[in-house]
Amino acid sequence: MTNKDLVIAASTIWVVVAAILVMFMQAGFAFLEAGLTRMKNVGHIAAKNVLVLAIASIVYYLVGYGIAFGDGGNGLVGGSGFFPDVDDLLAIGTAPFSWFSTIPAGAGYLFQVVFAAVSLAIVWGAMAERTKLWVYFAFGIVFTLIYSVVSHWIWSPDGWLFSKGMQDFAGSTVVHYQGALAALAGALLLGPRIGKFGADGKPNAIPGHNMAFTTLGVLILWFGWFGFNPGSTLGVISGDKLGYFAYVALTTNVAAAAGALGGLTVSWLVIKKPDLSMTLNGVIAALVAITAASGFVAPWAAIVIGLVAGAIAVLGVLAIERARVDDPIGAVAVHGMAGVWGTLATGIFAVPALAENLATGKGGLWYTGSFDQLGTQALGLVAVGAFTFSASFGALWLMKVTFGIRVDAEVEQAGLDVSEHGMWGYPEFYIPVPGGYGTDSHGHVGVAHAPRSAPPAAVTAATALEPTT
Amino acid sequence: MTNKDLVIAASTIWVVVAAILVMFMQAGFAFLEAGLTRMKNVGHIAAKNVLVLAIASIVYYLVGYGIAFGDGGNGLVGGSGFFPDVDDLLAIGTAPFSWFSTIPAGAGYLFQVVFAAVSLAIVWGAMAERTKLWVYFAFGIVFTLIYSVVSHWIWSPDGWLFSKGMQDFAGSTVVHYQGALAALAGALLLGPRIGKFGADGKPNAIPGHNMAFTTLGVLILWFGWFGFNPGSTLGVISGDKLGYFAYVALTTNVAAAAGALGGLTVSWLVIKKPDLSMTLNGVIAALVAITAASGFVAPWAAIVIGLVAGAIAVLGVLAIERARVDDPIGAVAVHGMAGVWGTLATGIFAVPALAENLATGKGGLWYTGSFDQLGTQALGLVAVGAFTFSASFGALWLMKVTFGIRVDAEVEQAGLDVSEHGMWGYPEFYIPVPGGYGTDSHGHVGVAHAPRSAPPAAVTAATALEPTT
Amino acid sequence: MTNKDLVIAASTIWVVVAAILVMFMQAGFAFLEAGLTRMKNVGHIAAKNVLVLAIASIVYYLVGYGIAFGDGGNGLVGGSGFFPDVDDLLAIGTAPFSWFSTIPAGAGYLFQVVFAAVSLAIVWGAMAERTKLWVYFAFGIVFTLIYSVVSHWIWSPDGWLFSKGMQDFAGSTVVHYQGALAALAGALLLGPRIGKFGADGKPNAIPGHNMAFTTLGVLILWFGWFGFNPGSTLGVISGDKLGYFAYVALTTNVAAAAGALGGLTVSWLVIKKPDLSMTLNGVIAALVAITAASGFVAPWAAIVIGLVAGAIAVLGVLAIERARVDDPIGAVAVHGMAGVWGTLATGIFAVPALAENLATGKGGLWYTGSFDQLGTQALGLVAVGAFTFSASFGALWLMKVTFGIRVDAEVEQAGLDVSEHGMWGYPEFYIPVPGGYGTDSHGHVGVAHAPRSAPPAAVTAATALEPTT
Amino acid sequence: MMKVEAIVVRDRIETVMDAVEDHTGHVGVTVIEAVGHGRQRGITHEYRGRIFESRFLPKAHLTFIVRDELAEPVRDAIVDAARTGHESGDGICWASPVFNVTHNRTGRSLEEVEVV
Amino acid sequence: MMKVEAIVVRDRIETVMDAVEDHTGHVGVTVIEAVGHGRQRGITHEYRGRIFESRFLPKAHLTFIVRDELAEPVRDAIVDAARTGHESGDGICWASPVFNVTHNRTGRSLEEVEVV
Amino acid sequence: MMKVEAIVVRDRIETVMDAVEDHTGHVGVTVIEAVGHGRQRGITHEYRGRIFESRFLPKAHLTFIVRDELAEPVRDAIVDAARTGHESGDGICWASPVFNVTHNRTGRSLEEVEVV
Ligand SMILES: Nc1ncnc2c1ncn2[C@@H]1O[C@H](COP(=O)(O)OP(=O)(O)O)[C@@H](O)[C@H]1O
Ligand SMILES: Nc1ncnc2c1ncn2[C@@H]1O[C@H](COP(=O)(O)OP(=O)(O)O)[C@@H](O)[C@H]1O
Ligand SMILES: Nc1ncnc2c1ncn2[C@@H]1O[C@H](COP(=O)(O)OP(=O)(O)O)[C@@H](O)[C@H]1O
Repeated sequence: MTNKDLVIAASTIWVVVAAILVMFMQAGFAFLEAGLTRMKNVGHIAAKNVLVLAIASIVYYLVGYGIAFGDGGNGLVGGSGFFPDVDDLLAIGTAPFSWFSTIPAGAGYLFQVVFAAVSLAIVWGAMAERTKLWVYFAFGIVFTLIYSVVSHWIWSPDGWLFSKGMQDFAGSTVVHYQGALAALAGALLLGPRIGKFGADGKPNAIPGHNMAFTTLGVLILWFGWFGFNPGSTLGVISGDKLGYFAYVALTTNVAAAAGALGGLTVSWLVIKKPDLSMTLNGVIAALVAITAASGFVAPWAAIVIGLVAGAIAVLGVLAIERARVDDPIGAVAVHGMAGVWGTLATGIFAVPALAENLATGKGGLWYTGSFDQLGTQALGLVAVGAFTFSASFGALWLMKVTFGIRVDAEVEQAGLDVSEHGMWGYPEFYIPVPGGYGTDSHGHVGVAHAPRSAPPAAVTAATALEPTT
Repeated sequence: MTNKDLVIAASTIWVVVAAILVMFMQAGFAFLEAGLTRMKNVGHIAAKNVLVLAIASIVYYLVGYGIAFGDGGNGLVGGSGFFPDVDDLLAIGTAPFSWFSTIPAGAGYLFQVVFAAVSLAIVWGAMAERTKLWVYFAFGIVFTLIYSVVSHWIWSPDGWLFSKGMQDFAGSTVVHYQGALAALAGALLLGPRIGKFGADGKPNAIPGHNMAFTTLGVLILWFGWFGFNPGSTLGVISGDKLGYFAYVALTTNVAAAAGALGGLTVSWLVIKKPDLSMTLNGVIAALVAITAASGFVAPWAAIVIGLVAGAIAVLGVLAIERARVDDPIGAVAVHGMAGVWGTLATGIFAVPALAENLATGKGGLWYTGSFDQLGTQALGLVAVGAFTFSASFGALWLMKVTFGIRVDAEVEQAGLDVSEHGMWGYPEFYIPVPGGYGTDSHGHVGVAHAPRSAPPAAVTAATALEPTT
Repeated sequence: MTNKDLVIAASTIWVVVAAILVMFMQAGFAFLEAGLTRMKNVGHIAAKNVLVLAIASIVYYLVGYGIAFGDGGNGLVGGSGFFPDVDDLLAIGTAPFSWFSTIPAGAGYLFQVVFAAVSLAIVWGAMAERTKLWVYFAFGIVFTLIYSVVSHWIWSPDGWLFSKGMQDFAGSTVVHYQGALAALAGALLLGPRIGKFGADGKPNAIPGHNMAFTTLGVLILWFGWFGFNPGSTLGVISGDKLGYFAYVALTTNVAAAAGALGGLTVSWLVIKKPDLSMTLNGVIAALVAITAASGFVAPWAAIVIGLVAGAIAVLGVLAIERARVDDPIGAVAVHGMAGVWGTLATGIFAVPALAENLATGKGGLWYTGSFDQLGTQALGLVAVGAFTFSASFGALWLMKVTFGIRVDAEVEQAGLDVSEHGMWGYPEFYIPVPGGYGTDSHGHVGVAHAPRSAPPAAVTAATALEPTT
Repeated sequence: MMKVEAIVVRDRIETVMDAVEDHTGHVGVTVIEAVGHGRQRGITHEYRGRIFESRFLPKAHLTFIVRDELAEPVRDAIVDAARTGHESGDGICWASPVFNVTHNRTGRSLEEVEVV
Repeated sequence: MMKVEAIVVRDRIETVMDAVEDHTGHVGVTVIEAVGHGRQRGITHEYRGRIFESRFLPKAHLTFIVRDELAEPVRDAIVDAARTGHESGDGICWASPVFNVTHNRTGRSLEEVEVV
Repeated sequence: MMKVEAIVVRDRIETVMDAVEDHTGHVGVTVIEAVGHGRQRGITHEYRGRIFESRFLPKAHLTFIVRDELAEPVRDAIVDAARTGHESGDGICWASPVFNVTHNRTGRSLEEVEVV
């Protein structure tokens, strides 16, 4: 094998491993979100992330990859590589995905599709516990397309924001901010969960049901983020820096650490308790913020970015709640606000030499005294904000006025697990399962649970038709 | 270092990483299975996978690896490499494991042993919630040997099915179908769980106790499968395709995605609900099916294979239940039927150029119009089916008639955690733990649970002998 | 790229992947520990591992890395590399971290910091369920410094124990024994949990609340340990052995397997039940023991080391309890005793050729008949034991006499989740959450839980100040 | 004194308590989780095409120990407040005399304590 | 009317309910989880060589509000159906008069409602 | 026979049982989880700066079926043992006559069984 081939082989190992780590972030989101919501929805919330990954995988294979990275498009959208076949995917650095020259195009698909799936996973956080099942499919497809377009703008060499030198190393804007914009659109159109705000408009606490799950989710995400950011080097050498991904992993790690400390401290100051869910959200916010910056900044700046992001997680969640928006997971604050912060912070703290080495934009305000890069970053945020929010809002609005996007009150009260899927996520706590908890000589007398007089349509439809003998 | 050494170094990284991912699939099985069974057995079901890995690791080191891949055997069984020592394991491409020429023999052990452990993990799915503990050890050893023999047939260059050109890229037949055959033998010999079938023979639903756990299990398995299939390239170059493992990861991913959608859709059509456990099982079935095919087929075929497998998961589970076999996890359908489908589908959809590049068999029916490859695949299924089922059935039957393989009814009712291991998996829901849930001012009045008049022998034996003061 | 560069690239991939695996061990500890403790503390116990990682990451970046590996120090402590900047971290084999010559210094940080975090995670196991929150921060910082000093002694080429040829491949002494020494100091200074020992001094069982969590923790740790030990090769070639990390993974795997079987068997013999928590702890003990030995011993010796360690886990836990020390997780036995065993076992079973190849120490007693290496190992244990135990005890003692390290009895009774963090980890089991379990038509009547007459200061402080309307 | 007991649907617990306090001034109730089977004969539920039947629906059991003259007003307050407008399942309510009602903290008769 | 209460082992709940309905025609019961301590003094349990003792065994508490003349037949049906054949732990059963039994949904006396 | 019922705080359950057995010799009790609302009007609780209020505190409901002459001594034992010294929440205790008390296992009157 030639040395050139060996570099490709090594780069492919790294990128595929990174993609696998990012794929696993779906388990992180599943448990972060399941832990922050209620028992009656646990199966729905967790398993939804399997659907997210499934939908993104298929749609991105069929059209998304071509839209984002296919050769021969323009500044707005890619132009080939739809339904790629075996040869297209084995090719390295040639059409239709000639941008991927250090890895086979198939590895490029793998790495990019898991990013699309992460962005899609974020969307549902703010829409949790009250969205109809069909919306996951319909909007999942729409959003994967929106996502692919924006990722073309910023990451494809043909993209218009790429040409302007926008710095978004691994997607604070592309992945997180976009996901949060759609999440916000969804939360606004859905309205708050029953019981979230009192008659007087005062918010009620609806604490998540399982802090261990949330912790697992956060640690899986931290783990997966070592694929997310360092994998975005797309190879073992970046400019003239060998093993640059290790450096990116370092900035990612210290930022996440600072986010935990920031979230904890600020929650202690503001709400007088070292709140666990906020500390954990601080980690995620910091990881979101460092995502754009991880390849561009010095370690000290990464710590600053993480600390501020940790504070944003706390204050943002409270501010969103004060604005009467019900975002069960805190997606808008943690992915949206921290995504904006990370994108701007890159424009502030980018080290000139690192930007040059990556051949993307220039040094930030701190080093150069120039607002150039910060301006580019802001332009990107505005453009993406306008496009993604309006497209998402429009699509969801259309769905709302046609078939409806919110479940009936009875379904919401009973929980999505039993209403939408026909069975609780923790059945033994709700009904007498043969030989299960609460039957025979076990712990409790199980009771059959169901809305009493007005069972959700979905439940009765299924049960009424069947003879019960 | 020479370029040849560098290729070995890179290949070893890839294969070891893949092996580690596959090892982690034990956590996937632990949570898939624990989630699909009852609270009273949760510790037993989960922790059993640690035993599975332990038994397979030791037995495979001692004899399995030699049976499967040791030099100097015949078409049926390997002939050396038992109890390999330091030098045997550091060697690359020389005796006693000369088949492993791109990686050290120690890396070969690591990659192969985790496959054996996966196959063994599958066995217990259909035997869950009623099997005696000693059977895990006794049959664990027997099955590891059976497995090693069949893996020799298909994957060793000396194996008789290998010489016939059977295509089983990562083991739809070797790993999954075999595991399911033993699982079926076990389920038949054990009989159904108490309460599974009514007096009239009608099946009762015994839903699993934790859909979040099942989701975690599935996502871990999906994650681990990126080691399972792509790792089976055993290196960074396959024929003349550089980084071919990335392509294998791609077919694996789209198949799994299609499996989720297939399982969801078919369950929605057939049982009128988008059942979560069936959707999740659809993913596993698809991954099982694409396992044989992943290196041989085009992406579109991978999607087809996944969709069909998703349907098989739903219909298979229902069919097995209708046949009065109690398979708590759905192992027979998900690993057995989907394993058969995957093996045959490879004979249908194998792309001639890919088969040629891998130097294994030829193109499938779809491309060549020839039934040759399909015939080889079918032959393999029949041979493995006959051998593994009869050997497993025989061994388990012998165990049944000698010491018994099923726990007493009281033990089953009380649950395996307390009866076999002396403590519940969730003690605070069953008994008053000092300072725990239900004591002092906490949530509930704890109650000591135990079968009333006829406590399981194991429980009383331990308690009766001890003074209680 | 030159071949030398390619070796660096490959080594960096391997070491970074290994570091990521080790980082994920925090999730393993989180679930191992959460599973072995009570429901009322679950959030605190799990999320604490996020703090551990955060504190270690920042402190190690600021000073720890320099203390441990910075150039220009002496036998006791490193001398440069504090607050390293971009160039320091991108450098390969030059100041201030010239010891890392096969990977960039940034990769070295990443790999070393996750080890520091593992050691710190161990500390809290024995101190679980009763330690004040501020101690995590204060002692977390202190311990990271202690750890860095000892890791300099044994792993830096300047270290005095390194020069003596002490063999501690991946840290049975550096990481595990040290963590356990601090854990023991903490457990002694804290005293037992309320209810652990009766008035007559007889220990009460306080079983952990979730065996599934514990199993997940153990499987994650086993998984992560494939980064821990094999990653400690720090590259793709060790001496003249290509892909030596695969061999290290093999010894690690068979030892862990033997530990499971050892723990199970011994618990069956000693306490008459195949106890799950002890079987699982057997795996950890074996992994701890093989950590020092993994690069030095033959597979058969790895199995012996694992079996003995499994027995140590059981007998050690019982002995510690008999000594009236309350160690909820078994950290002292599993990390301390097994760490000592592993360190000594290396001095017994080290294969001369492997020691020579690694250029560290010499062959063990078994092969050479000489007590030399064993003596060096014992010296290391005594020195580290004296230093780490007294430093930890001193620091914790100071904290105890100044601000106090143990929570009030009311706080401990109510649980750390609600008292320290303001919310239970499983709120729906304790209080009526809007729309949650136990409200409306759901399973149970929720009750507000709180200590009745003497609510913990922390709880009332927060609630009393707020108007309740 | 009189013990007034009631079986009500769970989401009416607080409504009933409030009604009793508002209409009669009585404070003090003990609530127990219950499941009931009445004319409304339970529910069926489906999973994987299989039917789950349960003969029980979740209810709460309320106990009010009240002065004799309050028994009827308390009963009336309960019955009104427990009514949900659904077709069935609202439960029942009854009274019975109890003796020696003692307040644990003070060891005195509850009637005396309440008057104070 | 009469209130017939019974403490039974949990897996006899449905058997007892069915026996009451079959033998007396009475429908309507409220079930509460209970734990009991009687002549059978609880169980011991072992973990890691340590003994767990519990003085309680799981039971269920059943309440039937029945017409006066049904009190005895209902009692008989319960006692027979609650018997498990085990050596102990089958529980007890008793009756007491209750007054003002009201049906929450209709606000009428339960006796009237039942007749209808 | 008499039924003596008591509402007590949960950590006094065993103390009360022991007191009853020690002072009166009576064995046999059924315990039910309850939540109560009395003069002590519940607790508040905070999370993320929001207040959670609960009007209920956890209690246990104890039922002792005793021979008539034991009703008063049992009551006294309960009241004494239930007293925690806290400012409120210790609960109450009362008695009422019950009839036809039957022992399920033997089908005989409980009084007879107990004498044996
Ligand atoms: N005779 C009875 N004895 C005890 N509990 C009863 C009786 N009748 C009704 N209940 C309780 O009241 C609840 C509601 O009764 P149900 O007959 O469903 O009301 P409705 O007549 O309004 O339909 C039942 O679930 C049960 O708990
Ligand atoms: N005197 C009593 N008062 C209240 N409950 C009682 C009484 N006697 C028995 N019980 C209840 O009945 C259950 C069974 O009583 P037990 O004495 O074990 O029955 P047996 O006499 O058949 O052994 C007890 O667990 C308790 O719940
Ligand atoms: N009138 C009543 N009816 C029913 N239960 C009552 C009544 N009064 C008190 N209780 C029960 O007793 C418990 C303690 O009562 P509380 O008024 O708090 O006691 P204290 O007077 O000692 O403060 C309550 O939580 C409730 O369960």
